[in-house]
Amino acid sequence: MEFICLRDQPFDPYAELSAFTALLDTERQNYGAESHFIGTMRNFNEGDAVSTLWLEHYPGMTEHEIARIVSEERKQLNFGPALVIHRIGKLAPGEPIVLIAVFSAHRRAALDGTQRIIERLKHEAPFWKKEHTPDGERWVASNTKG
Amino acid sequence: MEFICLRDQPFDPYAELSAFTALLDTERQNYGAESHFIGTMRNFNEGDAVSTLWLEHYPGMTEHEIARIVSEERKQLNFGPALVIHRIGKLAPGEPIVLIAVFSAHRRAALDGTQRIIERLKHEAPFWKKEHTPDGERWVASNTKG
Amino acid sequence: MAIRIRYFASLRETMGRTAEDINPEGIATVADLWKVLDEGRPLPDRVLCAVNQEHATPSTEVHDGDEVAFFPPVTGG
Amino acid sequence: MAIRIRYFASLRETMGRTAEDINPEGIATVADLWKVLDEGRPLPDRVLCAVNQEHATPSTEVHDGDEVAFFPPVTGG
Repeated sequence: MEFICLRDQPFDPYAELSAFTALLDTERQNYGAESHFIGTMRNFNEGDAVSTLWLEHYPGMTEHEIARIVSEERKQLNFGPALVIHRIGKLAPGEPIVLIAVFSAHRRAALDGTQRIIERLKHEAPFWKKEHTPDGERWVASNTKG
Repeated sequence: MEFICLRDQPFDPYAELSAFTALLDTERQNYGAESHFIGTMRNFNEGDAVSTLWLEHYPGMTEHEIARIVSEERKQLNFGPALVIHRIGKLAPGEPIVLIAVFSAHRRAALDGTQRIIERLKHEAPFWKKEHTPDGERWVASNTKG
Repeated sequence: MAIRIRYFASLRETMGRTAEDINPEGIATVADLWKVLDEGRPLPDRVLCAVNQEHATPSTEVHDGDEVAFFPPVTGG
Repeated sequence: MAIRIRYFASLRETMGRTAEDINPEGIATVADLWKVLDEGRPLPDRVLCAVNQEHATPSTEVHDGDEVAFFPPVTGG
């Protein structure tokens, strides 16, 4: 099972995880390991205060790219259910940007799956961030290596 | 900040994460990345159905070992707040055994921190599992590599 | 042939438009197409592209009815 | 000297006891101590040990008042 979605409103990552595992129901007992990553909007970047973040995306291609990444990594690592939620639109500091969750029988696939999905999402999924700082607006030029 | 605790009753990992981040309050905005691992009791192991798990530990040393692992990894990887909750006593399938959460400014420290804490906890913290299967009780001989 | 062009993020602002429909003649690849759009200038290294919503390269072929998008490096997650 | 001994998990069951207080003479290390406890047999490789609640090795010295624990490989997490 797999659930990928874009949200234009703030979301509670812990409530989403709780709802997702409720959906898995007794199937969850097959998965002894579960790994998550949450990326949250910070109130600073490259030394400047950031008050608002605007997340632009490519409707259609973005969802398709995330689904492709998850499906390729699942084939490689052999994990079970996966969840990816990503914000779009206008964000305030402290709001979650992305939530990734991967379930598997043993820990290696869940941990590696989460790590590889966030890494590939950051370099392959068509999202673009624009920051509002005291000096005005600016597009984020590129993602860090880690 | 750091919170390490052993529980002799079932716990809801998502509620624990939610409570922990509430404690972090506005400090959370310093941490753009957050990584979790949850280990859950499966209903099978090495081909056999497992109905109950008994987790024995070494009171005092166990907490001390987990705190040492977290503090050594924090020095190495330079992450922020961390949370470790581990069950002891009698568990049923589907119940969480361990929850690890690591917060950091950038993703690398949070992801690596989570991975290294669960790996070291499995090989250094004094816990022992006894499984109840249809053939009777057995001690788990050793942890898998991953 | 008929091509749907889309621009995103800083490139959308630089180009001053979100999308356009054009009917270029004598072009085979994404690189050819960009020259038509940008007054003969070559496709800059820092501009990425997609054809029909899949990542592409300057040498990817374009065909009648394709949707071709241009954008800067992605910064999600 | 006075030593507090603790056993855990399968080793606790094998030894048939959880803890004991002993007053051995002429011993210097954990390995020496085990021989006293197990009728002269050497400490098996698969038995791990801790001195004063920190991981130790067979050659770790023991002193008056120490707590020494023996246990099988750990299986938490």
